Amino acid sequence: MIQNLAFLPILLPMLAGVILLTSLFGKNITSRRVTSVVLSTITFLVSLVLLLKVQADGTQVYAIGEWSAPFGIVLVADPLSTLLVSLTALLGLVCVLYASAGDDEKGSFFHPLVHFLILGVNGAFLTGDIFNLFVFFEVLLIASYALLMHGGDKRNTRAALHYVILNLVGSAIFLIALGVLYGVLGTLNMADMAQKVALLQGDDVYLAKIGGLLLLVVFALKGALLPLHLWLPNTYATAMPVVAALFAIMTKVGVYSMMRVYTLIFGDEAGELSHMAQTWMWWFAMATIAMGGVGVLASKDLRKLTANLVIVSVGTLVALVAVQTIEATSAAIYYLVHSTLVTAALFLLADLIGRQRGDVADRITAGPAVAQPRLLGVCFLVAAIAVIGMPPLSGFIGKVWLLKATLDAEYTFVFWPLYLLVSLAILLSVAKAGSTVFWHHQDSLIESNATDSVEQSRVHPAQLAALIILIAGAPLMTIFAGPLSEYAIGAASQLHDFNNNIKIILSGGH
Amino acid sequence: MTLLWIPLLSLLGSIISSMTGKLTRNQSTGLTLLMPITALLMTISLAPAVFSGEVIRSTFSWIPLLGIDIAFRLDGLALLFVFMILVIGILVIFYARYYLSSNDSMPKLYAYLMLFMTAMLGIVMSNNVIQLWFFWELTSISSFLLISYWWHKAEARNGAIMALTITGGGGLALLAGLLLLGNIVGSYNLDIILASRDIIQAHDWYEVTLILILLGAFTKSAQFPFHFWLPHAMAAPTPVSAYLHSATMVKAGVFLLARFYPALAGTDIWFIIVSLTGLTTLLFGAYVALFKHDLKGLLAYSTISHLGLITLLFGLDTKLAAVAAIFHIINHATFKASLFMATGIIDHETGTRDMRKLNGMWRFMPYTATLAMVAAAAMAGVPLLNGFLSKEMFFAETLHQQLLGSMSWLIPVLATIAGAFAVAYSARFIHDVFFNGDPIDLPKQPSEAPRYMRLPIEILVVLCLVVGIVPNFVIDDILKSASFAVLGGYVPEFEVSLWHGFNLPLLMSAIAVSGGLLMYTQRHYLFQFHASLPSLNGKKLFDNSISALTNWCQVKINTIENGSLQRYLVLMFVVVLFFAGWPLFEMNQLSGQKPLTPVDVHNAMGAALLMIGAISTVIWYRTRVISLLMLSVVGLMVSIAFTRFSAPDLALTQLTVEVVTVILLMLALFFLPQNSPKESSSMRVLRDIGISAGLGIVIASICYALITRPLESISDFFLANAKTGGGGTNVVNVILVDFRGFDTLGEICVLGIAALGIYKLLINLPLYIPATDSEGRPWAKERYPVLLASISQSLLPLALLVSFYIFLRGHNMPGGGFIAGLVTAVAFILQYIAHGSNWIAERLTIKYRKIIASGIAIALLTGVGSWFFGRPFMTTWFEYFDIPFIGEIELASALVFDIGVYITVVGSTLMILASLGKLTANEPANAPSKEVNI
Amino acid sequence: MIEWIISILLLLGGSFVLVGSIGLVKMPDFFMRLHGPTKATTLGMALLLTASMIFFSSTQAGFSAKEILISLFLLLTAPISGYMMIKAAIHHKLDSIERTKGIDNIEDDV
Amino acid sequence: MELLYASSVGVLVSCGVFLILRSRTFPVVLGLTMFSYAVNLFLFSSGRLSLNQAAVLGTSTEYADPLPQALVLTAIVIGFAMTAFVVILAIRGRTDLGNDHVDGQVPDKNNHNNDNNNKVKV
Amino acid sequence: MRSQMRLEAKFRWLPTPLRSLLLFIVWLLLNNSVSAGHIVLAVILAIVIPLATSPFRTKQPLVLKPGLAFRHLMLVLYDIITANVQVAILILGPNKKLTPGFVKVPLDLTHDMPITILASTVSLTPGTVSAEVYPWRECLTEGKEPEERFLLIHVLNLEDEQALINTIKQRYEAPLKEIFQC
Amino acid sequence: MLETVILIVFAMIGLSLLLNVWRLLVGPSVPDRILALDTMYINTIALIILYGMSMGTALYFEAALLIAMLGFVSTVAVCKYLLRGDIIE
Ligand code: NA
Ligand code: NA
Repeated sequence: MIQNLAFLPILLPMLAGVILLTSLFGKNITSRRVTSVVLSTITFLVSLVLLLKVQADGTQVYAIGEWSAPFGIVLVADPLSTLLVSLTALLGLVCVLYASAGDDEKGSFFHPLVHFLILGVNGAFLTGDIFNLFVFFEVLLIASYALLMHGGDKRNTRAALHYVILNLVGSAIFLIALGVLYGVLGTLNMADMAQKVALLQGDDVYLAKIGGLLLLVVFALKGALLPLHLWLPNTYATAMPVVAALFAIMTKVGVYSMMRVYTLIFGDEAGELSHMAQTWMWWFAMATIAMGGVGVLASKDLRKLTANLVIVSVGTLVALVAVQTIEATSAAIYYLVHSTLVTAALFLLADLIGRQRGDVADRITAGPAVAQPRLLGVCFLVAAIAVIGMPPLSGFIGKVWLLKATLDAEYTFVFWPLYLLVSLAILLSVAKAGSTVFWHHQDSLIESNATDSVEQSRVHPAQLAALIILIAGAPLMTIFAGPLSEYAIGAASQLHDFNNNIKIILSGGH
Repeated sequence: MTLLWIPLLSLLGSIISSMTGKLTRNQSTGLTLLMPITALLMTISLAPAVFSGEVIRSTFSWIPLLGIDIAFRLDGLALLFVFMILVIGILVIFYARYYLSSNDSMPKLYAYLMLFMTAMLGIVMSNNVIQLWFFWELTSISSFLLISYWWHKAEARNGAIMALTITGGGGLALLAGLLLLGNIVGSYNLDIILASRDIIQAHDWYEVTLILILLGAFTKSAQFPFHFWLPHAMAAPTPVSAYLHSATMVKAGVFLLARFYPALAGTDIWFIIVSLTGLTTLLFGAYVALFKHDLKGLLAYSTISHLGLITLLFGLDTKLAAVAAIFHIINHATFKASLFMATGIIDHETGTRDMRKLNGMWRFMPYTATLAMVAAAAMAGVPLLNGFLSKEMFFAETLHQQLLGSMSWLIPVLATIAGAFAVAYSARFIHDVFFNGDPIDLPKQPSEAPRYMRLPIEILVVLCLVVGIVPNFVIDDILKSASFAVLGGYVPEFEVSLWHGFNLPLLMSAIAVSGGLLMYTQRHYLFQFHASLPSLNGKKLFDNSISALTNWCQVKINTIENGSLQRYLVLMFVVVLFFAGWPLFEMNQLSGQKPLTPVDVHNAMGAALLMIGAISTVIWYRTRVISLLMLSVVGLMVSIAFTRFSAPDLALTQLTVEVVTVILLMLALFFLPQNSPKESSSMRVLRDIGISAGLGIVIASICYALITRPLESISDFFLANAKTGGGGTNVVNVILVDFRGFDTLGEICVLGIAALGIYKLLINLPLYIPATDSEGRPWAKERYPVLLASISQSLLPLALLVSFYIFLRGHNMPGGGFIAGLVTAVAFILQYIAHGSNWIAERLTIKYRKIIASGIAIALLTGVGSWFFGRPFMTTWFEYFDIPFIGEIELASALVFDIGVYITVVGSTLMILASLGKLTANEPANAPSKEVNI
Repeated sequence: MIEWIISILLLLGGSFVLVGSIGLVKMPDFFMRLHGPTKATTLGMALLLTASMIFFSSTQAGFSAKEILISLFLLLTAPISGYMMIKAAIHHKLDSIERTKGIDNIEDDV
Repeated sequence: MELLYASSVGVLVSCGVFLILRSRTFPVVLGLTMFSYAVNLFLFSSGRLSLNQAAVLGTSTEYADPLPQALVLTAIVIGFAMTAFVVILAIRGRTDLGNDHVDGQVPDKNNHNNDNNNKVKV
Repeated sequence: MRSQMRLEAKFRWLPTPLRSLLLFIVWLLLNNSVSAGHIVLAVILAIVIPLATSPFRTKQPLVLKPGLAFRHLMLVLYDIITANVQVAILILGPNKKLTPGFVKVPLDLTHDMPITILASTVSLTPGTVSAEVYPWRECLTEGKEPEERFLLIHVLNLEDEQALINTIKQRYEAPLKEIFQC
Repeated sequence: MLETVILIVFAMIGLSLLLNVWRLLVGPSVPDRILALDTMYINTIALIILYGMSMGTALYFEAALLIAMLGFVSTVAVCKYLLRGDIIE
């Protein structure tokens, strides 16, 4: 089993999905929930074991079907991918847990779909083959389409329609990009592609450039970079919050793909094409941050606010990816984990708060008091401090780190002011939101709201557990910032070590 | 280690006090006070060492890779602040015990206060600038909580947000400045930074760094024009104001000036910015304070003014000015804290802070009045009180600077004017409240405050007096050691004493006192003048700009994210057009070196049909059914193209998929309008034509460029190993089930999930069922045409046979599980069309979701099977067996895998169509769909 | 000899297919157009397929008769396709040329 | 022939994109389908064009590049799944939103064109 | 009548013997092989597939006269060829000469399958295309079988309506009645 | 000789296809277009068979077989759509 460890983060969710579809362990909802939670816990634990193994023994290359790279599909479990796999598994566990309080019953196949989504995300993180990346993109997208409509209403349908159509076009562009790249390089393994890109001559360079730039479009769409971000705010704000929380990882897939493709294939060693997309990523990222900031200020409800926070975080991450230094990449890795956890937590919180505020729901306006002000208030405070990036929680480390990492970058003079201003906008908006939602009560609304309905919407233990897992990330990531930073820098160094990567992947792991 | 305990105890106090909800007030206060008192004792024990010039340090590793450590440092400056923070903190906590009403939660206030204390202690003791910033931001957060303590009041919420935004913004600037500073020096360690003055000031970034750090300091210490948050922070309970605005929060800003004085000060830019900001703030605060009717408002502006004074002192280019600044920090803390507490008593006892109502309080609370009057006199700078001493030093220093060149005389003049205003507002505080006739409409009958509520004030007032009378005796050590820290080791000779003889500063003091008193007596002229000024309301400005900004953002967002998919798509296509098109122009030659193949008639005709089909689809796109027929032509021609260019598997797949797609679209067409209205403007159509033509040309060019170039690919490997390694001669199929079987596994997952998703979309969907077609024709009567029904029954076994054949040969010849699955599915679809979904439902009892799941499971477990042979996932196994009579047969794991594919495809396709069919099949039409057969 | 047979079959088949398509274009109303494709084309296809059958049986080792299967399919399905199409045409009340007899034999299908 | 092939792909792309940019779901779906045909042809051609060289061992001496064919096959299947989903989503949209505009609402000036099928029974 | 129409086959494992035979032959045709392996497989398939699809089969009369059926098949094939030549001539000739028409042929057959075969035959033979089978089930009261059924055909060139009806009934319908014994 | 014949037949089939397309484009009715498309399906079978013969390969036979099957199903589906709207009811 241990030699197949790298494959388990893909196998387990798939198996879980299948098991849940066939109701192997019982048909009633409780047994389905228990099965789902247990299986996602196992996936998470296994991911952690893999992470530890990679930490101990170095990158694991798993040749599926025993066909080694570049001919077969290999999985590359390096520190970065395993970290993200573990994060995904954790998020999956959290969402399954949270939904077990009742959200999973608002539509069919919630649990299998979540596992399939995790399958897709994990596959995208682990694969070393670019076409296989496409396949896993599709797996996660189709699962996300289905989940997006879970328990949905009319607004939801509209957002989903946009999301699906845009992504279908995106997938088509992905295929065009793959066609161009294969047509020039004659290979699909990313390490092998990197090797071949370095050797390109003449007009082939420009063809490969087209491929690379088209990939940027695809990843920008998935990651929600301006001007391809427009689907995100409505999609995330209208999806069921637990689904939106799960989606927090999905934009990261786009960012991760950029990291891989533009560090490995079009990185330092790519000859004429080295750092080809850097400038574009920079400006896209800046525009995204600005747009996210505007969106944050304009948000009228908590979910929309969080969705815009996701956009800002994506812009920030891509800016870091664009710097293409070990320091920036490591900052990106830390910030990625932090922002995923905290935005997911905010989506869940928005849901819990909304449920306790009657018709006002999560709108940022005066309304009835929440039934559990202390619990939700403390959780919100923690999440808010983390997302604003204030001490003492993880956000501030991310902020310090990313500012430090971009200090010597080319466009710092734009990035720093922009980032700081948007941080201020976030500070203002989140503080206002929290203060309005928790403190600004409208008495007339309190009376009209029947107490028993609020009583019903008290936080379920499963929801609380899920929320706490996410929120605990913020203090834990601060306390263990030392080892985490070591990990992130290690992972980033590995990502930037071109020759070693090529050697490891193409030689099958040793 | 002891050092760490000082903030840690305070933090512990915060935690402990938050848990004292069940205890009595005295117990709660006692328990809370235990921690800062212990910390104070510890500090006292450390003081001698510090006085002797030692700097105590304590460092723990935290994030070494980022240069962030937990590092504390106690020098003279820090010690002074630690004392101030702890002493006044203890007094405020004690005071708050009596101040809070029974409705207010004491543990909460204490917890916040102690948290705030922790943050302040952290700031002043940090030896790492990032850590300093950490605590700096923590003060913003805890002050936010403190200011909004009475959160049900709008002004508390708004005041808190304003304070947070301004100081938070400053905090961000500070962070940027500190990071730059750290980068210049190469370390975040304060010791190193303070020792690197020359490097810093010579660096290109010095100015930016300085301005950023000053922004942090100025926002925190409420310097003009960032002052306006402070008056609104007065919505907090008075103990909070007493703490935040005398000794702590606002002092953090001037602390920062003092802290970085050795590293950053000494340049012209420092002096100009700091002194002018200080001077402006000093004057502005003093002036406005006079006109405030609210006691706390007066004190707030007075605070602003005094902070301006301190800032100005740090901005004067003499060493002694810095000493004076430090001295005034101490003095301001004592008298301002006592004044706030006195105000709290007055408010507490009378129910108002409006000086227009408060009159003649001397009669009701003589004791408090005395204390307040002494403190106010200190504020005014009356001799024998501490305020006098530092103000005297200040006046003296204004005379010794050369900041404004020939206009430097302006500074002492303006300082004197500010001093006069200070006297005037202090006089107003004393006279308007305690004398000036009888009170008007007081909400409560005033009386003297409880004994112990006055105790903290008494202590502070005594301090004011003692320092004022025998300054050397009391504060010499601490002032010296703090100055030592600020001035970086060199302390100028100075003597703090009551009497320096008749000199210019004394004259200035005299002018200030007499001018102030004159101003106060003639105040009605001033009030009239002030009323005639256009009101410049910082809060309003802030609120308006925030709401203007928010509105602007909302308008922008609504225009950009206007919910128009077409716009989003156009954006995406334009980006693609640009990214794909731009490198084309960089190419030297589009066409490659590969010899071109001549066009033959079949290709020409196929291409013509393909293009005709495509263009017709567009032309008829409004008449949907015709458009669909045209699309079928395209699909057919695409599969012909695949046959033509040596891809039989693709041709088969394309054919089957195309038919299923068309059927699906036809199903959809029933539930959708059958025609599209014309609604795009000609301009839009033109734009769209432009974009699509552009994309078409670009993609075609890329395609042409690719296929005219030779290719060296990894495919030779597949051709060479398909038979030997994969056991099949159809290389495409071997790739699909073996070399890249993992892709196929993902692909069937996609298919399965899509089916689940579709089921999910359709369940309980109430559909509009059109009674007629688009031309108003009612539907035909015959539901299941007889001939179709019987022939389709006969075709089913035949089709299954064919699909089995296609499945079986796939490994060696064109075919395989996927195509076979679709053929089976199409055969069943024909049954659905011919007999309806209820008829099928009665005969097919397996649930589709289970079919899908088992298909995926078979494929997956086949892959896992190779583990038992110690091989990685999906390692193929195949063997040829020679069975007597029957002959040689090949068994391969890939075949089992392909069975999984087959089953998934059948299950998914049927689930999709059955879900749709089920929509209309159930009776009555309105009832929610049952979970039949899925 | 075999080549001759194949050639004749091919030419015949091609002609029938062509005739079917000519009928499709030339006939004045839908009902009349239907006859060409349902009959001529089907037969044409059968002939072409037979030609192919003979061709592959003669050129490659062994007898090849798969083509029969396609013919069988066409023979089974062509009448039904025609039937469905004519039903659709009747439903759409497509005009038949004036001299068409027995229009009143058609029942109203709604 | 290469030029012809490329032009065909170009025409398909153009027509597909044009349809994708329409305002009603059905043409958009048609456009997506056509676009994916174009993309499949494009991806297929990345292995270059070859006549009568199907990658079935033993049938020829030289073989067409089998890898893009396998990729296109996967792409076709995935495309089918996606198209199916979006078709059903379009139906769902029509039901939920009352019209088949991609934005869920018809711009005001066209209200008279809103739905051709307003004669409906439930 | 010597024997009765049968809806159920003799052996339950072989519900449709003729169909099984067809499958057997088709399998061998598809594989171009009469190797032992394929014969075994063909037998298995010929038995398994009809059994597996039997739920999707409505009960229809079985062929009771295979010999006659074969002869009829040959006749139809012959007719198809001649019919097509005729039709080709009609198509290529001037349109003006054609007098199309709709003809309603009363049927003696009552079961769907024989009617389908008849209709198909008619469609494939001289200038006629089957258009409708009247009456529709939807026009009957539920569960009732129609008393008399009609086949509506379109004729490319209608000369003598009654003659045509007679030809169809005698040449094609009568043998079918015989074959299915219905 | 066979090659020439095949070429001629190719031309015949090509011509037929063009005639089909003509009918497909001019209609006038939807059933007309369906009929044209149906005929086109069948003519493509001929095309593929001829192609197989000219190349001497039987690899494309299955494609022809599938067109025969699938063309029928799609024609039936469109007709059912015209008749009943709902093709699976
Ligand atoms: Na007064
Ligand atoms: Na239906």
